[in-house]
Amino acid sequence: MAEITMRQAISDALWEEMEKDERVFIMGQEVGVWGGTYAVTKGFYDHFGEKRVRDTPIAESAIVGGGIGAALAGLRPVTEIMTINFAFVAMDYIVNEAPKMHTMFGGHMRVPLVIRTAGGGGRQLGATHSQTPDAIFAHFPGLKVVSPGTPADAKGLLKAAIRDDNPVLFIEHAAMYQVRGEVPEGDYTVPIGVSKVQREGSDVTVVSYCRGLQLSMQAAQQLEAEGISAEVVDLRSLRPLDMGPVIESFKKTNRAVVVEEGWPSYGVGSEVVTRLYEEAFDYADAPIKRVAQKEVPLPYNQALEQSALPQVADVIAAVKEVL
Amino acid sequence: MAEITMRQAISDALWEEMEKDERVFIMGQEVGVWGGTYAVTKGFYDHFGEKRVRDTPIAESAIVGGGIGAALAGLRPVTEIMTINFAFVAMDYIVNEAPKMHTMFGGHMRVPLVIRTAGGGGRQLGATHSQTPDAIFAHFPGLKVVSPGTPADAKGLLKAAIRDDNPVLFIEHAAMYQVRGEVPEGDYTVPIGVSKVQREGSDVTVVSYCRGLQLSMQAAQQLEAEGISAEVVDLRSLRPLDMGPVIESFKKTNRAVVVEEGWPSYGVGSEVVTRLYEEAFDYADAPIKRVAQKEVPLPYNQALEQSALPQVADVIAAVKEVL
Amino acid sequence: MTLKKKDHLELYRQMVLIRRVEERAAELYQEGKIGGFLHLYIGQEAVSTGIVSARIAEDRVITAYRDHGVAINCGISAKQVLAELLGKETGISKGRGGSMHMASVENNYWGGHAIVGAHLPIASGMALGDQYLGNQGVTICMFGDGATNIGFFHEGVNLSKVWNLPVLWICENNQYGMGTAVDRASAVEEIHIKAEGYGIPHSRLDDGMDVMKVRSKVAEALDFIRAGNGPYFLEIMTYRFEGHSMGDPQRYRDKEEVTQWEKTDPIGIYHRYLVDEKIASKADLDKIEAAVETETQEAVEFAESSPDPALDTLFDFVYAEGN
Amino acid sequence: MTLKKKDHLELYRQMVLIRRVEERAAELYQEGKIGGFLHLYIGQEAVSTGIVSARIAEDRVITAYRDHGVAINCGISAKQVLAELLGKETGISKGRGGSMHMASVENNYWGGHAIVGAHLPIASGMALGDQYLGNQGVTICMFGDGATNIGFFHEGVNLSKVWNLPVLWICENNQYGMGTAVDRASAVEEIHIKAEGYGIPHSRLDDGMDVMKVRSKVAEALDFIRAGNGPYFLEIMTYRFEGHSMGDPQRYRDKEEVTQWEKTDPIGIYHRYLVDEKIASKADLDKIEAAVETETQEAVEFAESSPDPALDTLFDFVYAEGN
Ligand SMILES: Cc1ncc(C[n+]2csc(CCOP(=O)(O)OP(=O)(O)O)c2C)c(N)n1
Ligand SMILES: Cc1ncc(C[n+]2csc(CCOP(=O)(O)OP(=O)(O)O)c2C)c(N)n1
Ligand SMILES: [Mg+2]
Ligand SMILES: [Mg+2]
Repeated sequence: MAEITMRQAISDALWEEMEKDERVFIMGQEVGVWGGTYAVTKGFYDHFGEKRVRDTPIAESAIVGGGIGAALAGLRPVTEIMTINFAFVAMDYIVNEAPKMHTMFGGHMRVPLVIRTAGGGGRQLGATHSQTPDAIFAHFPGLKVVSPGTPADAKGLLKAAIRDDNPVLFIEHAAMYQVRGEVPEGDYTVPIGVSKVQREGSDVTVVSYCRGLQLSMQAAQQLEAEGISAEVVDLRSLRPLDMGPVIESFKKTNRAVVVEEGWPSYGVGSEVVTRLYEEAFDYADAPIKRVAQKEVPLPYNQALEQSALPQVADVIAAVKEVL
Repeated sequence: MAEITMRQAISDALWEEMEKDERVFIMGQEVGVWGGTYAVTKGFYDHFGEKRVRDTPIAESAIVGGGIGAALAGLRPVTEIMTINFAFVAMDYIVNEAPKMHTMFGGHMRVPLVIRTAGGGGRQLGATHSQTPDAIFAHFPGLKVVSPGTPADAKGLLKAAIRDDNPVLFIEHAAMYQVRGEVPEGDYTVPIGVSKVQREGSDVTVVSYCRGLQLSMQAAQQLEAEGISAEVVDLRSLRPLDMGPVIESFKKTNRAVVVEEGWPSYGVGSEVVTRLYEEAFDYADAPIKRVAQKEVPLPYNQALEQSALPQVADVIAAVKEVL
Repeated sequence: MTLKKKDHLELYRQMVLIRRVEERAAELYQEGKIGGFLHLYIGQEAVSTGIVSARIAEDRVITAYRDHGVAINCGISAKQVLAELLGKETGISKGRGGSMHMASVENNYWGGHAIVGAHLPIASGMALGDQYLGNQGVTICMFGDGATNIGFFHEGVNLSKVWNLPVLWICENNQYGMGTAVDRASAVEEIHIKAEGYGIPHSRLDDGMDVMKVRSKVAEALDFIRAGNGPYFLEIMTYRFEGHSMGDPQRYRDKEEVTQWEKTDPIGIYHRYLVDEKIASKADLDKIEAAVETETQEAVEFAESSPDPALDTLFDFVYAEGN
Repeated sequence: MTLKKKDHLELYRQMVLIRRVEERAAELYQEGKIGGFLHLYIGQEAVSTGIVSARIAEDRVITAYRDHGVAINCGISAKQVLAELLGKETGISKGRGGSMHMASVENNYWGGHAIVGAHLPIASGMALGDQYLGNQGVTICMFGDGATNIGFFHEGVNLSKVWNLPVLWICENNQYGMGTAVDRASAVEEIHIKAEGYGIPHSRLDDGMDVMKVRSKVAEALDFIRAGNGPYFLEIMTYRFEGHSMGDPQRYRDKEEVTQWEKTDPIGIYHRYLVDEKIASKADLDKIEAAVETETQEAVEFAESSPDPALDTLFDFVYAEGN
């Protein structure tokens, strides 16, 4: 196992899948000559050429809509929406076209499409550019929504997404490209829709994904020093949402905290909390807590922004409250 | 109090506000010559003229974006998106422009904008045209989201929305325009962000809104015949979400069912359930249940579609399970 | 590609079949056997028939929700169309899609799309697929006049020229988008002028009621594109004799205008042409009409006697399996 | 509106002030005192200065995220700009907006918008407001070449012509959208040709480095619009000397191209013009430069010594109060 960054892991997944399958190609703003806004596709344009690494106009609907068309025509497009904040511009395609086609046409059409995008706040980009609205995409059946928290999962899940015959929204975090982690050698996939215990523990279950996972792991480490043993479960996919490992952990610890970076209302935490009670009501020894972003559009000012974003300390405080 | 239809109530609210305030005008597809796809603005074009009842191109971004601009310029536009399914096309304006402007520019700008739209399934319109994705809009702070379940509330809430200095998404239900109800005489508003007990009861709390309210009221009536007393709480607004009356009722009944027409995952029910446990964990005598749509894009076939939509019988069954 | 007598008879047959099937559909709608929206193509049959007659098998066809005509031209049987309208398992989309969503991948016919303009970027994507794979096909994308005002149009058409994709853009200008006349929604009344903004060669066919004119104009355009010249933009003038969908009050046009246009019935025009040019005798055509009558009747019976999809298939096709 | 000497000096002052403020901003960014994105306007100063100098107070101005120049031209002080860049309470947007979001309602300057193209429909809406209210103002909407490929552009511009709104559309063609050259993203290289598709009169100013040429061209266009002729479309050729934002690797253009363009520095051109035409002496201009130097220095000090917004103001301005 080599230790690489999230950026490298995602880049490797793309590279390997493109080498393996001629039908896989990349299309999005600045993916080519520029090398990717987050440098994920650096070197791709020179290696694969402009046919397979396609810079597009600033036209998110044409990117995802075009991706759907290319998928219908037999290709396996990896489209890129520069940040998830621009996904609203292509919203109709992401939630109302791609996820409906297979079923609406009675199974005749398949849309093997990946939509990569980067979300998250904390970079002082202001209200329109700092969102984590993952939950709203996960609301729609027919779409798969994946958001990895470690390099190993990022690589394996992206490969699985590219090989999947359904549209997959793949949400990265713009502030996590430098995060390092061990990644298995060789070709492997991580199944979409399978949650994973990323850290074992016995006192409390902390459920999270993506950047929330990072916060949760750091919190767990600090809690350990205080003698509190937190089990951290990583959802990895928001749809399909695999509650199995979460429920199992909760039945053991009887206490839970759900951590997400986005707003709490109608968010990821609410869904997880609701399902926990639905499936393990009798195991709850204390009210389950949510840790999330304050309910404000994120401000530019750094201190204000950070005060609105969930912090490791918030996770620790929540854990202590449920104990 | 006169008994009128939902259609009439909404139409009256628009008419009265337009008579009262020259700055109020309507803009959307087929609102003028046609008289509104759901005949809500029938007669408006002849009475108010084309300046104030504006037919637009099929260009949802221009409708909502144009509405934002007109609001900034001092008008109070009531824009119309024919159905909520087309709101995805204007998504950026609804969730990423209108709700951010006041705060992002430090309080200098105000966006007194209403976006009226009709949602819901059950009319055999197929997967792309039958959705109830209300929750995804309610995820965004800065926006207000209202969805009335009775003619009286529809009229009062729409007037409140038009007089509000913030962007308000006003979600009607395409299958409820014929629903009748008592409406107070004269000018009145219903405050946005205030839930209401629509039916008193003592055994179980049924929480809902819009079409779900209809199902819940019918279920409550049938349950009464069986000696079960259901209290029905109507959220009316999804943001701000007023949990007060819900919690109060739950503390009395200790059992709850949340009913919504949309998909359960990352939906309205999850939020309500989560907050109920957060604020009244100790009062729960049984796991709270959700009643919602099956997790499929709605099919055209009527029987299939109805099997996917929540029914009165589902509400009754859920109530019996929590008792 | 000069047409033999049998080819002419086949085109005549298609036009009459479309007409009969839709007339029966309108009746079945009135009887409550068809639900949702039903957008009739009556009056426009020469357009789709002329277009599809000019394509080779490799050419993809994609259109909007007014799709029964194209569906039949592309080879979907009257049985499959009517069964779909009745929501039956034997329908082309297995009862999932209804009127607006008919497609047949094996016939290279890609639907039937209900969100106005959304299929244009998809068309560019399909053409990209063909270009990428080295296929010979042209993607023929049909859309209404109203659709040319939405952003999707702009993004899809621009992309086709930037990448020199083999797309034939065909605007069916039937002079209204629902109740809105072209000049009330579009800044230019001659829609093909919009192609100037994309550097795409364009023209208008003033008489879209004559199937032979449509056919030859389209054949020319396809040759141009197939020769590697990139996209072409064709506007075809036509008229719909019926309302936008069932139950259209048609306040936006007077009876006289409709009556005037009905004099240019495309079936009548073709009939006269075939007889006048002595291509076919009246008896030949009578025979076809009789056969179509029988075929339609049988199709209605087939549709009515077909089973609904089983309720336990609700979750079929939400996700594609395997890959 | 011939300019007096003092007017010329004021314009020169503005251009130099924009330049100095941005140069300091770049330094402050390197020092880590400015976060997020910082899009410099260096090289394009003649464009906004010429435009704003030609407007009357009733004319609204709205632009994209590359907005420091316009902000200063419209009367936002260097202090307010720099304080905003530093996220301070004294910034024009109270530290909420940052570089991309500066507006001043009292100066009829409406921002600063970060979603590419999204402000175009908003501009049409503002012009609608003026038309509706009988105001004399024209809305001047500036946007980049890249922005003309997104659907928002199409919808906003079309609407302006359909309703004959007083909008002056100005495309600042700086030849790249991020790293994508115009011809790699737009089907037409001369952007103003796009106006053909909307029946809007249009032209291109080849030399956007000369503030006097910009001014006179814009004045002409404003007169045309104010005379009731509806919208006008103007393309102005220019060049940005710096990267798209800070940290742009600039792989998409060679140094030589930049060097070539730097020879046409708009400040140098104006300087030469003023001296050659004997409008001002070199000493006059030196004095201005010195004054600007001081002003900028004071503004930096003001910004640095200003307080951050108090943390307890986080929820201010999420919703507008009263109405
Ligand atoms: C994005 C979107 N907005 C609105 C609608 C509602 N709608 C359906 S058809 C239609 C008119 C389309 O007119 P046109 O493109 O001219 O096609 P025609 O119906 O004349 O064939 C409208 C507004 C829709 N389906 N999608
Ligand atoms: C909808 C959307 N897509 C992508 C972006 C990212 N982005 C920001 S600026 C930019 C380039 C815009 O180019 P242009 O319009 O030419 O303006 P310029 O930067 O040259 O002034 C892009 C792609 C965005 N902000 N919004
Ligand atoms: Mg039409
Ligand atoms: Mg540019």
